Amino acid sequence: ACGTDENQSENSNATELEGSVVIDGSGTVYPLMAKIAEEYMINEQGNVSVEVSRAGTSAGFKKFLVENGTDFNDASRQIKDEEAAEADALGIEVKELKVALDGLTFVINKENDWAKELTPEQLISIFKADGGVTKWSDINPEWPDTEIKPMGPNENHGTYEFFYENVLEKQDLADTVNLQQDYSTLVNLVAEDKNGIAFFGFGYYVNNTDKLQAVHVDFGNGPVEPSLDTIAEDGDYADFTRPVFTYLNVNHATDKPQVLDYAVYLMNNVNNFAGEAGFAPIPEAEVEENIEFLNGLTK
Amino acid sequence: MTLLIDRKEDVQFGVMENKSWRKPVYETHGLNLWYGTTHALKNIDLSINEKEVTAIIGPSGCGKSTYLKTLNRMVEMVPNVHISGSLSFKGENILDKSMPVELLRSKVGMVFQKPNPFPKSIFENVAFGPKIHGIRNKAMLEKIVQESLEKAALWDEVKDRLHTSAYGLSGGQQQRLCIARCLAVDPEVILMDEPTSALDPVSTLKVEELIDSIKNDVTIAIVTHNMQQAARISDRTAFFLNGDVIECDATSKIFNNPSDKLTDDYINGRFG
Amino acid sequence: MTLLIDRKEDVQFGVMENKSWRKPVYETHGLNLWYGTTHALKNIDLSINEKEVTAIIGPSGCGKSTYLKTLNRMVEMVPNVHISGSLSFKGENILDKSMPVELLRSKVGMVFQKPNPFPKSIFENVAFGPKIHGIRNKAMLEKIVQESLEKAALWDEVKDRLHTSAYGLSGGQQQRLCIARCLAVDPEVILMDEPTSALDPVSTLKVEELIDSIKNDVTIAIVTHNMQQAARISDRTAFFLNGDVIECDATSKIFNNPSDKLTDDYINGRFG
Amino acid sequence: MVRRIKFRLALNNLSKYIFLLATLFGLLVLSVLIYRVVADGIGWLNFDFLTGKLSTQPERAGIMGAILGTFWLMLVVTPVTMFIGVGTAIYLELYAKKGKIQSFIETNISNLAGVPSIVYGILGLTVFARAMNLGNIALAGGLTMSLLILPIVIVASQEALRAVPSPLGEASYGMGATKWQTIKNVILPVALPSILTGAILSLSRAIGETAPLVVIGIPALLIPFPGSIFDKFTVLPMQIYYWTLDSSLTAEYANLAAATIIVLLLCLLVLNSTAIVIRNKFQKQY
Amino acid sequence: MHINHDITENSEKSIRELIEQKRQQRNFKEMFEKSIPTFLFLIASISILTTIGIIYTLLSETIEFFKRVPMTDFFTGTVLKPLSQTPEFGVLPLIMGTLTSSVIAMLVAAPIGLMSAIYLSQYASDKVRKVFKPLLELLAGIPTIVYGFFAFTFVTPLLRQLIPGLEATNILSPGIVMGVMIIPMIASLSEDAMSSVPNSMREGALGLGATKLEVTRKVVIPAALSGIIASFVLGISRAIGETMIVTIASGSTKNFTFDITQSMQTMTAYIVEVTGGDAATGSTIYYSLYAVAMTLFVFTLLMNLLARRISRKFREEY
Ligand SMILES: Nc1ncnc2c1ncn2[C@@H]1O[C@H](COP(=O)(O)OP(=O)(O)OP(=O)(O)O)[C@@H](O)[C@H]1O
Ligand SMILES: Nc1ncnc2c1ncn2[C@@H]1O[C@H](COP(=O)(O)OP(=O)(O)OP(=O)(O)O)[C@@H](O)[C@H]1O
Ligand SMILES: [Mg+2]
Ligand SMILES: [Mg+2]
Ligand SMILES: O=P([O-])([O-])[O-]
Repeated sequence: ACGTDENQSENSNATELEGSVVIDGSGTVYPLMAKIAEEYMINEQGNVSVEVSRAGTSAGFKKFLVENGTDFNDASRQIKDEEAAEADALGIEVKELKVALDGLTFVINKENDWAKELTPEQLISIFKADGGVTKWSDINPEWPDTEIKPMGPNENHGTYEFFYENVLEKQDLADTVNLQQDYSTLVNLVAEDKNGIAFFGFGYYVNNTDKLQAVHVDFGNGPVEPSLDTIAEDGDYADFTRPVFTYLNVNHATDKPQVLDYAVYLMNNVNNFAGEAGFAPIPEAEVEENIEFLNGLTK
Repeated sequence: MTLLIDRKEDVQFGVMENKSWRKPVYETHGLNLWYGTTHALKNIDLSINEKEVTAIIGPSGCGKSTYLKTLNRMVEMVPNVHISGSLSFKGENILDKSMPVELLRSKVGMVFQKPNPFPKSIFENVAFGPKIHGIRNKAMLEKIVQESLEKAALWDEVKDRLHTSAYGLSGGQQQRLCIARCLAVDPEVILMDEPTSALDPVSTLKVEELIDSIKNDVTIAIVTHNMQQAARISDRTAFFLNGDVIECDATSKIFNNPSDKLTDDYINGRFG
Repeated sequence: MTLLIDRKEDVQFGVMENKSWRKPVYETHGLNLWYGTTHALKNIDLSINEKEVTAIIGPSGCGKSTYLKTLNRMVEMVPNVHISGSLSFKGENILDKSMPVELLRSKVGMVFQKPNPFPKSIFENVAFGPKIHGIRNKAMLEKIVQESLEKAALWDEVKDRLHTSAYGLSGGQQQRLCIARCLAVDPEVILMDEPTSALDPVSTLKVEELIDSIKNDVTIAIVTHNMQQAARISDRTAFFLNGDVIECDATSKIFNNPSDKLTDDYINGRFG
Repeated sequence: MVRRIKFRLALNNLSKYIFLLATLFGLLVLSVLIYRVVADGIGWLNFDFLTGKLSTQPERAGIMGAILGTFWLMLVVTPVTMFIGVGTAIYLELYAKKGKIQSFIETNISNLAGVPSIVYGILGLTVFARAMNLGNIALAGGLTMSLLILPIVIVASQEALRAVPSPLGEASYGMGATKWQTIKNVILPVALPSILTGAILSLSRAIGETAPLVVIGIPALLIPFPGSIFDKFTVLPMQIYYWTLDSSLTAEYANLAAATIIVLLLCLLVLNSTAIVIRNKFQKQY
Repeated sequence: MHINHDITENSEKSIRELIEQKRQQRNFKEMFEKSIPTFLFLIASISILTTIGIIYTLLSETIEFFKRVPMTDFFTGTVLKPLSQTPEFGVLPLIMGTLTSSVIAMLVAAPIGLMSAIYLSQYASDKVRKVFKPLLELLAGIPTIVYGFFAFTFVTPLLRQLIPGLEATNILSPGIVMGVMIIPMIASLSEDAMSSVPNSMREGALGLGATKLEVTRKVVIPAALSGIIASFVLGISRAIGETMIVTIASGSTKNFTFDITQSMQTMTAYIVEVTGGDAATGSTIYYSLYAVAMTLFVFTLLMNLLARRISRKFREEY
């Protein structure tokens, strides 16, 4: 696992950096960020310590928006106005860096051979309060006459917020929706329950294809299976796709060379790692734009 | 020496000789006992005769308690005890594991140095034995409790507080209660390990009187460190030293004319 | 009675009368002691004379150990002890808290019922006292250790194993080691609480001889439950009962012609 | 009577086996647990795993960082708890007057022993991590853990001191030794093995404890090895926790968690056996 | 013996004189000696500071919480939706989860622990005890995270085969595993209680011909009863405070239900969820963390005081 320390110092940039880069925030973005951080430490700067935590998007912002706070905050939603205002008040210059695209994926049990294809309306009716659907047969009389077990991540998660705001359009969730803190719990619940249906980021589906199957969503042009291709910027699954970000403390980036160096590395590499972590890449143009901004900070 | 002879006569010691025909209840032959590697009893040969009081004397650690506890196999409670030799109770070898100890112990009661009543009422203490042996009938139990307490000369003192805790009794009363508890299962033998050494003079006297009053019905083996007590209450005396029986004979003989120099030294306080 | 008189003569008891001029080391007046609510010592008046052996006898629980432990204020270790009355050591009231107990105890050694050597080497055991009183010089310590062990008649037995654990010694040797440990701080008084009751006959004899050999240099107060021992080794005897001193007098007087009926009863084993 | 005795004996024997079965139940679960963990994890346990750095890729993940983190944590916990724990025990057993203050402190300690570990986590977060501004470094975690196991160390040390035969202390006082001389020269040396036994057992508790650190906040990805008590750190149980959570993202993480459990259990086994050896060696010497 | 001049000089004096002389030089030592109790008292008061710290920390934020959420809502609310658009802060679902899991744990631990204690203290030979006790202690020494892993990856799947309808996360499995974790604690405390029944009492009964079972039932257990009960109470307290097992294996549904096949959340798991999750300092959810922790603290404190009371009563009996 280790032992690469010597090679890396050879092929690294001219300057040897040290110190730490502290990242917190979204659990959804965590796998991507962790992979990039690890590669950075192996291939670029062996003496820099990049620490990645995952308190969640909002908790992360709280740690980000204090004096001497974190250097980056991962987010599975955009910064809120209040948060931006607070940053201004503290004199923290914040730079939004879009890092990848995530497809909101609905998963069902492997043995479920009826609900493989659903429309957004049907999905909404399953999850919203008073949607008139409690059994599969309420959607299609040919389907089993059993209770649907809807579930999803709880309010802690940006994923929940995205679902609530962009899919349900702020209609109430049904009380029967089983909300969990841990994605692993959701994976297990659906894997074990024939009537289960849950939503979460594509990454959690793609790593569990042996236990789960993804619902193909019919947005009007025939069922679309979520995949790295379809969740891309203008892919067929784009309606359920959301961008994920990391927010950079620009003051830190100008004060601490390792923070800036990491930010540049991050942007140069996000698209190489996105697929591996279960995200779709963002357009190159956006990447270039951000790199230009970062290079501007060097002077 | 005269001193002791004088005292013997006070307690009518003369009867003893007539008892020599009594048949042995316990017969011990070549009994050895080890606690782990400690050789606590060394090749003991000793008999305890029916309806006699046998006193066991000797300095601290000589094996008195160990021998007594072997007689009802309580000694087996200690881990790592090894016993060899033969020990028969009424002709039956009780070291033979096929004999249930519970049966033996219901015939052989035991009284300890420190009174050890159960944390129950006086009544429940005495009724404990009969109850575990299956007597449930209330009237029957009451009868047994009363009789036992009467034999133990305690009835009058406690008859009005039978259902109060036994811990409310004085030390001497507790000890007599423990004897009553033994008597309630109608034992053939009672083993007593220094039963009065924790008691005051008056209580000691009462217990001694009690022993005197029951000795026609039960065989008694009593360990005591008080030589005058042994002289007063026993018919025969065994002198233990270092796990050995140095001498066992009629009490008058032991105290007045011991065969062994060691016995003489001990009796006369030259050691121990 | 003749028995005891005979035995007295064996151990040259005659000297005693000449000692009556000896001045008291300890003087006790109206000493009362409570353990919580237990009144353990009741208005004790008693003196202990210089360079005499004073024996303290009495049945279990009568306060012998308590009295002894008051003499070096060890009794204060027990929580909730209350003391009243006066107790002077060489004219100084030691119940007065201004007297440092460490100083008192370095002058008043104590030997306990069970030998209690430290889990250290024989040498370290004896050197313990001098060391805590600040003597560090190695040669000096060696000298003290040797002298003390010689006085305790133990030197020859242990001189080749001074640096092995004291726990390797027999019980009797351990007890003499404890006495040597006391002697190492050159005490004026040694208090002994049943020092031989856990020992075998031979060891008992050795300890008694040791007491005999040091008694010209040190004042000794010894608690014993063995009346013959008291008779053998002591000059004066105090008889305690229920926290009271019933009688205190020359040993020959106590054993041959006690003034009190209770003393007589106890000496002759009528109780206890 | 004889028949009744037979019945009573049979009943006695029967219940003996029932009690035995109950005792074996716990041990059965223990063996299943160990079997499962070993079956899941043994294949992943190798030198590289033990000495390697943490990684997001299971094949090259190692737990040296967590092992070192555990080490630094213990480097804080051990001296702090020994010093405060033994000091408190000496005070309570040998100095404090039996009275209100002493019984107040003792009640307090026994209540502290029952406070859930997660509450200590909140205390540590509030006091050490935030108020003292230490953040989530090994020192903060160590101090939190110290408070957590302190009651156990105190009680164990008290018992050890109490078990020193009083004749030894009496002998020393009887020689005119002062209290501190007696404690230092006689009582502490005799009590030391038991104190150590108790301390080792409590330390093993600290090694396996997770909840307080979850509250203090340990980074999920922390690759560099911690170099001192002032570095951020992770420990074996935290690594097990994170890997268990993430096993739905990467299935092999469950195996890594199991392999880490084996390492953790082995550490604890070594500690416990040391404690038992010390206890057996010095037991009943006096 | 070789004698150097130092001793020859010293040996003019007796040991006693030497000691007296050394005494004169002891001022510093006496001061040192005198300062020890104060110093140790200061150390001992750290434990009191800890308690004050805990109570202060919990209380100050809890008060803040109750400024935002009325106390009655908190203690009587059956709905806990801290992050919802219309948040509700009823603690009852958490209390329900906590009590349910603790009761399940005790149903496992109390009988098995007590029977193990009886076996070990009354029946087992020395050798057997020497093997079994350390093994049981091992069970007590296993980190709770390991139990959590075990509950999640082994016990739950196993139970799901036996009980149809059992959810993938449920309160039953962690409850049972917590019970296993508590067995050694109950076994060892009850064993202590039973072995501290004076041997003389046991001998008294055996001497009357009682079997071991009778001695145990009629003498030992009645005499040790308060000690045994105290061990149960401590076991409950331990179950209430247990965190990792429930966090991992019982999910985080804030169900107010008696259905043990469902996911429920305990107070401890809630604290983990909030601290490890999205609790922004200063938000109501953040303060709810302290209110729940305070409730948990009070629960366990009451249990401990109760256990202490019971066992003190027990100790007074002998
Ligand atoms: N449970 C035990 N384990 C090991 N050794 C024991 C045990 N009980 C007694 N012994 C040893 O066996 C020997 C005989 O002991 P026992 O108790 O029979 O003596 P005793 O004559 O009754 O003494 P005492 O007068 O003090 O009661 C002693 O050396 C003692 O140390
Ligand atoms: N630490 C203590 N706390 C309370 N009471 C005590 C304590 N020590 C002794 N006593 C009580 O004080 C009384 C005198 O005890 P002491 O030990 O002085 O008797 P003793 O004459 O030495 O007896 P023995 O011959 O048994 O050693 C007894 O009633 C005893 O119960
Ligand atoms: Mg005995
Ligand atoms: Mg005494
Ligand atoms: O963990 P989140 O990315 O859903 O906030």
